[in-house]
Amino acid sequence: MWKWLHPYAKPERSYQLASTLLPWFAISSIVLLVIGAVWGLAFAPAELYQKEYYRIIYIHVPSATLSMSVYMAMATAVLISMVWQLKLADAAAAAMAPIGATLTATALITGAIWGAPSWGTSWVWDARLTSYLILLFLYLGVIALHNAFEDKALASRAAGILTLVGVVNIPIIKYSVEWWNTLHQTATISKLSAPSMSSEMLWPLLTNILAFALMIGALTLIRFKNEVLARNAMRPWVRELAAKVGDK
Amino acid sequence: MSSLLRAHQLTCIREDRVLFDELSFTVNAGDLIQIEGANGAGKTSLLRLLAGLSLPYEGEVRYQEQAITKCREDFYQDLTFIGHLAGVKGELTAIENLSFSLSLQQDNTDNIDNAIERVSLSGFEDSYASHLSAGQNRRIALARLWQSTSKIWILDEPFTAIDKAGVAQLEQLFLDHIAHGGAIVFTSHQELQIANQSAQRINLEDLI
Amino acid sequence: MNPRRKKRLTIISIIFVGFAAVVGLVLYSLSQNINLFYTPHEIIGGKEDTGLKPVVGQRLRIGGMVKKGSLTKNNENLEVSFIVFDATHEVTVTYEGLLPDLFREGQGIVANGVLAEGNVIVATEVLAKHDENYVAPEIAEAMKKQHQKAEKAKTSY
Amino acid sequence: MSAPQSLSYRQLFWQVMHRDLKVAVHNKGDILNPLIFLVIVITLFPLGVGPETNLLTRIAPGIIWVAALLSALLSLERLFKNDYSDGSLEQMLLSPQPLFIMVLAKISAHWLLTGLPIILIAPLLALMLHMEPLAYPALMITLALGTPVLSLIGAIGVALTVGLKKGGVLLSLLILPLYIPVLIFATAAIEAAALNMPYSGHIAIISALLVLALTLSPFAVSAALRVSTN
Amino acid sequence: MHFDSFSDFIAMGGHAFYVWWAYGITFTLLFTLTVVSVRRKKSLLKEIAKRAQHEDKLKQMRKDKKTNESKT
Repeated sequence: MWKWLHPYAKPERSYQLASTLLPWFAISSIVLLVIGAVWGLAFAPAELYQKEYYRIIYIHVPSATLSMSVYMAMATAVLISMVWQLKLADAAAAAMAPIGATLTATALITGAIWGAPSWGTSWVWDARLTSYLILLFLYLGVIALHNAFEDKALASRAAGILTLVGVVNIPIIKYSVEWWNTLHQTATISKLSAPSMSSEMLWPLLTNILAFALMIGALTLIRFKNEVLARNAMRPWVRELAAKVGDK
Repeated sequence: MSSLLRAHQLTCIREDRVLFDELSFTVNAGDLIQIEGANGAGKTSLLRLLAGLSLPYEGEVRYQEQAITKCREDFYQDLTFIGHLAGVKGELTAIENLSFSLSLQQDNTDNIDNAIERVSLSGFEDSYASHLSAGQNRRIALARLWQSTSKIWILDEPFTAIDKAGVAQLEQLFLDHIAHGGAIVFTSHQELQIANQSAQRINLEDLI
Repeated sequence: MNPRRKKRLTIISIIFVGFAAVVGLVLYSLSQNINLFYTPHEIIGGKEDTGLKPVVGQRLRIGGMVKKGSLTKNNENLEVSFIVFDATHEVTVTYEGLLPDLFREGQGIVANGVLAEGNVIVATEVLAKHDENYVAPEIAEAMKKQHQKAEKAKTSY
Repeated sequence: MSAPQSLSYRQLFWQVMHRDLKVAVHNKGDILNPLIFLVIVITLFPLGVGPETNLLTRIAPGIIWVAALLSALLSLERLFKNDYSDGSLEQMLLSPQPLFIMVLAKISAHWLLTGLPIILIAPLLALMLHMEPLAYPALMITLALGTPVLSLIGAIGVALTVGLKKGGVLLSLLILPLYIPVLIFATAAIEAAALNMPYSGHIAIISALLVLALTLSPFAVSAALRVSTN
Repeated sequence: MHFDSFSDFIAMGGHAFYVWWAYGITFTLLFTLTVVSVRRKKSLLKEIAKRAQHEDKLKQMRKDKKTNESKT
């Protein structure tokens, strides 16, 4: 696998690869986001008890599940960079942190807005919500560490250590609703064979999850390209790119 | 015979400035190498790279033909590094400082009075380092060289704040060390006798 | 033993022992059931393993289902009372204030309050607990009909 | 030249800890200040929320734990800062001995100097806040198990920020979120104890956190130190 | 289409406040992140170009110095 990957481990090649992939991700995610939003907001039926405001689920669930996936992806990238000394993995990890933080914030905010009418409170200090808040702080800590060090490689290694320490939190978030009696409900689509949701609601939800995933992919590519540029500022190929912009 | 320590195509970048690019050299037993260059040329950075305290942007440092990141324990067994900062605690006495740093380095702590005597600190053994002068603090740090069992010495400005007699003693120690199959990499701003006689020089400014 | 191998062996054994201990402790604590709320069964009968019952005047959180037809409203103020039940027991909850939107008979709730005499809980906050099921109204309707048909089919035998 | 003397891990641990304790004895302010801070914060509370006994009884566990947490944060910086600025940290990194043992020794010394005094003074503070007498054992147990966790987790944050000029604010951002679980389970345990309910489950979770921190933190700190002394 | 009219759609069965706030904040945040990320590339390249020019100037100066020295 290593040999096959090797050419892509060169910054310039991976920058080009990211550039060719980006439009596909960008276009498909925009299309699916529009479809998903319209489907979820206007076409999906109302829920039996929660009426119309259950529609928040179409953004709450994608941001929440994917913010955890982004964290795991970030931790994987850190691990790869530590084991194989692959600098590009550092760039990928650095690119993902702000995206994960934004999604976590979105999930918390939409959750609070949703909790107000349905539970009767925007916030309770139970296991799920608290551990999820810690996830947001972890993301912010990682971002802060990335910015604290002048040297990018150093910053990545420092942030990487915090990322790996924080992985402990992920299973706690995931299983908190099963381990403790929390106010938060258990997962809706944990069992694919028999999801606890009518199919007219499930399909738009799955569409939205896919749309968010593609959007995260596109954002990661954009930020990854930036990180590669910043980390290879002395390379001739970056200098050439910069010269073109400078001329304009 | 294989080299003791080898710098293999080291590239060092600090704050987006290239200090040196693809620098390679070997340190063999019996070598005395002086690193030269103006302030900010990267002398300290190079020494820290060689000691494995910082990682190069590219390239690697090898101890007995093995990357030092893969054989830290063996390498550090064989390395004595004295940096800019002496690593001497003001709250401890001279002798406590010395015996602690020796035991960290797994060096001999038996004949410790001898080392204290060699650096002319006899009578100050039980004084707190904070009560001693800068030069004396430096001597506490250097005292461990007399007890050192390691082959490779990496010394950043070892002669700073040391008086003439001290410099002469230290130079003699350097010569003894390389004569016994050791190797020394050091930086210095002072004009030294041994440097003229037996040292190889690496000038960082010539490389760019 | 060479230092490198000694170090590795130490690290591996520390990590192994550490994780085993963590797993053991977590499993133990889960068996202790640190509930963030009591069920009616536990308020009346005490916790299963220890038999300890909450005492009158204790602040607690209760969780359970609202019994159908038990909700009574006082028209003059916003005071309500209802019965919360689980598989075996039921307790009464009184509350003064606005109920959340999702609150309805047959639904799960969580209430914070103080235990008063006679297993009555004077709640200071009532929260509706939603389950993981989301159903479109038409489907619910259809399911009900299906159910009724099945019932009818049963009775016609 | 004689043969190198190899230290056993236990000897190394004692030596490093002994040295740290000796250094700390000379800087008495470093030990006393966090403790004085703790006492002052706790005396401020009755003044701030009013001396109503019932209210104080109810919030006592929370106050004591939050104060302990903040005073731990206050004392954390000196864990590696001095060693970093005088170069002795560098010497430790260059030792052929395993770094995680030395790190563990330093953390232990830190806990002996800051965590232990908190535990010793806690009954007095609890008395000042009219804490439920039933809850005293729980308070002591949670502090005994929890304060080492504070030192262990805190060390990771300090190790990451020791080379930075403005590490202070960043340190609290990195560490305080990781302290939340300890705080939650500790106060929950004390509250349960005050109501004469079993709290062994909470204690088990705090113990799990302690073991986890003991297992992971020395390695994370070692890695972090190698990064931040770069 | 679930709703009978556009105003029904906006009203969200009386819960317009919650639904639209949630969607609004989410998409504003994500949009901001996208814009910031895209803009970063331009500013980054400009920075790099500036630094490159600066370095070229330094190199030129050093070269001039050397040639002057060799002349004298």
